[in-house]
Amino acid sequence: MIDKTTSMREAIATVADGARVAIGGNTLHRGPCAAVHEIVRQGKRGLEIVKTAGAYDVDLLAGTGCATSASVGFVGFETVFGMAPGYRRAVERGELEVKEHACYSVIAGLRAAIQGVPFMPIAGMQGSDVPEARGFKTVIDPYAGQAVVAIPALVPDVAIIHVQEADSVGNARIVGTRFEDVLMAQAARRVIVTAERIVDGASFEETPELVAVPGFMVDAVVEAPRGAWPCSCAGYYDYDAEYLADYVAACKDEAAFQRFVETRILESQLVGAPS
Amino acid sequence: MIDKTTSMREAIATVADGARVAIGGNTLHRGPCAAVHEIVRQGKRGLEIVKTAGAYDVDLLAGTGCATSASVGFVGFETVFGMAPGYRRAVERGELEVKEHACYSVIAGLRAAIQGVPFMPIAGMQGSDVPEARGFKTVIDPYAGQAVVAIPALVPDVAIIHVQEADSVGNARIVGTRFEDVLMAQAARRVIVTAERIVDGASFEETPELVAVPGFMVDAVVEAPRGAWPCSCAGYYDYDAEYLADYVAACKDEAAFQRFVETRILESQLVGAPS
Amino acid sequence: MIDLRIGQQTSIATAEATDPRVIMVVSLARLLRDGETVFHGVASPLPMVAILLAKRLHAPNLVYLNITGSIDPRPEHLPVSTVDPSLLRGTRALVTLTDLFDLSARGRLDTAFLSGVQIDGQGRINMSVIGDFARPKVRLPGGAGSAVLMPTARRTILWRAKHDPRTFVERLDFVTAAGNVDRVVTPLCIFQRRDGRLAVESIHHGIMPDSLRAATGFAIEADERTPVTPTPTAEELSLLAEVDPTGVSGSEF
Amino acid sequence: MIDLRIGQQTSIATAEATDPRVIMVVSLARLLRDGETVFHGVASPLPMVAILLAKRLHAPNLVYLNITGSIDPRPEHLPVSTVDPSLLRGTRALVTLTDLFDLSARGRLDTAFLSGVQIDGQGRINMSVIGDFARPKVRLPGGAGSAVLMPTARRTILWRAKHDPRTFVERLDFVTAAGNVDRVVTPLCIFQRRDGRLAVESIHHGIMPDSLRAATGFAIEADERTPVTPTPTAEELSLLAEVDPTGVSGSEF
Repeated sequence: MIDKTTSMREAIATVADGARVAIGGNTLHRGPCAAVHEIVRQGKRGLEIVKTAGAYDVDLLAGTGCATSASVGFVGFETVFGMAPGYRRAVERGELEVKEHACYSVIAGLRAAIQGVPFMPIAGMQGSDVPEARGFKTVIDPYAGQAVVAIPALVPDVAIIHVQEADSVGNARIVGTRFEDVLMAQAARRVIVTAERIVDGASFEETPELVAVPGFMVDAVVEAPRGAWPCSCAGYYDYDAEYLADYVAACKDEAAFQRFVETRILESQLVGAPS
Repeated sequence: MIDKTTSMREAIATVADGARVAIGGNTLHRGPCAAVHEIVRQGKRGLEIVKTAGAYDVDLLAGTGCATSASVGFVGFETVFGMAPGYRRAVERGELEVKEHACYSVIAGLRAAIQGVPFMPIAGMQGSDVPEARGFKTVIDPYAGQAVVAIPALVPDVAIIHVQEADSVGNARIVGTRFEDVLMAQAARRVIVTAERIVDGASFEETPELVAVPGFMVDAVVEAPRGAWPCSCAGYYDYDAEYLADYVAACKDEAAFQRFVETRILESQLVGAPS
Repeated sequence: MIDLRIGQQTSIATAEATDPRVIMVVSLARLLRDGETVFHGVASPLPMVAILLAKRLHAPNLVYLNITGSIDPRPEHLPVSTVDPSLLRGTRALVTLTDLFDLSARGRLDTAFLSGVQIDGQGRINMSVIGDFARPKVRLPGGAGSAVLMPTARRTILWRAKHDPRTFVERLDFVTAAGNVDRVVTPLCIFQRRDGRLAVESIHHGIMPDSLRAATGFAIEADERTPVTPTPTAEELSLLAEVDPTGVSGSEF
Repeated sequence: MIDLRIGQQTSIATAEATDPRVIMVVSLARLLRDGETVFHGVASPLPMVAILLAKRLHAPNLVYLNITGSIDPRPEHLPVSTVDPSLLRGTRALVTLTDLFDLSARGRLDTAFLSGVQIDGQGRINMSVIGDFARPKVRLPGGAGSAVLMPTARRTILWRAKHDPRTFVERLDFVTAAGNVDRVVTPLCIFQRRDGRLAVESIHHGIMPDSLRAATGFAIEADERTPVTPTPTAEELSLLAEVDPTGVSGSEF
């Protein structure tokens, strides 16, 4: 297969304004944050974020105005730092449309995309205002006649995931929890993999079972050491509580937030850039 | 968790006549044949077999009259030994009902069972006589209005899979191809795992990613060395071409088939039995 | 459970038996049964500690499930983030969040722990918005898996580290999820759902019935005859101190 | 492809360029394109060898997919069973059969190899029954993935090692699958589907047009002006001998 390694700048340059972007990881863990920072640097606009449970990544893309809608089940810094301030402000100002989901309905939409069907029936949702608020329709089971909620296919234009190891053709190894990264990679039209390390793929031949995403489903591979920072990356580093505390604190005031983005993100070293 | 190890006899004794039995593996590979032999020994009746692509296992259960129906996409010995003689005879005599499937519709039925929904929409099937022959209905996508084939949930009463390694609480490692074993284990009401070796589960802690079926989804674990024989078991042994040639030859004549079952299966050493 | 304040790490390991944090985590643990499958999601320190405590107390065969996909992990240090890789330690298998939702969807998840920023008298929750959905006064984090888990899990145990009329309300601004709620554990009491309504099962030590009523936005019955939540035993306290020495469960308060 | 006889292992490695087995496997290989995703299922020695040959000839970046879930394997010895673990060797990742069907279902599988015991003039196949479906005269193996792959894969290449009027029929006893058939390769010719009908694209060396018509149960046009299938080149022959030294592709005949 062909070498798919590229720079973070070039990989993110392929993400169009208005794209539906699926972001791997979960809350404070293994989000592709170096790629998210590059999205902010390139000043993308009109993005729709797809994620089950987001935190810093979704908050930053909302707070900087890169994202104008989000199909998400949860956005928050858990009990560590509480609510997502940039996300809150953007939604409360009407600058970000929340396409409210249960995490499982995000998964159902991705499954429909993966399986090439227009919708996925889903258990649950009874008594919730979410289906009505979202316009989720029901279908009648043609066998027993029961009504079931149908989640429309959710096809990301691009999925961006950060993994521990990848080879140059895109075979991607995830150590520990895979979250929804594999579903996102299968459902999306294009897949960008950022990796702590790019390794010789021959080393994967002994236990191919450990490769989460096969290279032929991947379009671009970027070496991005600490590419999940300030999220954790299992086996590599914990989330950066100090940085995140500064971020959340800065969000309380708009000027402080702008200053934080300028000094801590835009001017900081481009992770994964060609040196 | 509780120790779930038991003997093959006791494990298979829990399989009721008339049960819907999902059988792991594919064609000549990693079928749980020791368990299938025990099913024949115990003279089960009225079983419905669920498998995407079967060979010796389905053929033997059909030929011995243990199975009276089969939800399958393919049954044959590939180009190695051609058509499945016991299966053919049973169907042509009207003793076995074939619930014809595409392999993918077996998967779709299992997915519906796993996801707790009554049906699974499936791409494809256009122009095929299978949906009409099987009474597969269509549903209308409530969003774009297109018709899509709906496969009813397929819930096995029991799934029987053979793996290379398991621990005493049922964590099951599959080396190489997993086939539909994991789907079957999730979809079934009960799960029986037979394993080449029962190992100390602590050895799984280093790379839990390699465990295909978690113990809490498993009901019984049987140590069955060569438990896939005469199928292959990746990393352990190839399929037994000589035995299978004898089997296929014996099937050509009914008396020879009975003699073969008596001498080569019923009287042979019970794999995994308590010594 | 979401808290606007940064979770403080005050240790409850040394706290008294009457400390509401201790009563909450012990009460949650007591509700769990041996051998059942139990799941908690993001932002769930109290359930995490309660599950680990229950396994030490009376439910050694409880199957502990969480978003990391680990099964019965043995974390070396308890994380404040309940999706933390430290919850992978000691697991022998890894499933995905999808597998866990599927498990619940097909009726195989016994107990799900969930919370709500607002909880009404039917035990329904709001995790979505304060005010109008389209243009909210306060955008909340969202319900995560609750809209699916509450109707499909065999039972849901709700908990909330805050008990005031803005939390326990007569009317939710938005129904994020509804379903098989069994109990609701708060710093003041334990609610049990009976005939579709939350009723006070027991009131915690030192809480006055009228202050409980005043703190609850929907009508409840509570008087001097209302049972008092059994005080945590010495064994429960010492095992809690072992399970949560750094007081992670206190981070919700 | 299913054969009632036990597959014989006669080596085609040393066979002549005009041997129909050689023409078939080389013709199948020539149809494949560099960089495309290609899948074969069970009982598919000819496609297996054709794919491996194409990767050596003109399609090094072709993505070779099969039921073992391996990707671009480098088998040490070619198996007769095309689901054999020997097809795992050299793969860097493992997918499942489910993943491969999904890939096709969402329009990402470029080429699927399928076969039929009966094939009609529209390129539809029967792998299910001879005679009545409910009570067949002959129960066939079944269509495996074909009912889903034929309509969803971008193109299907059919092959059949037997070409007679009982195989290429006017009317199928049962339509197991129909769909995006592009070519049909047989020991006598190559059909191309044009306007929904199979037309003779080329006739193999030494085959008489009238014997081809006689061997085909549906109406076709074939005369002396019908192009002859290009004879395998020396390079194709030598690489075929390297790829399939034991003549596994001969097992279908």
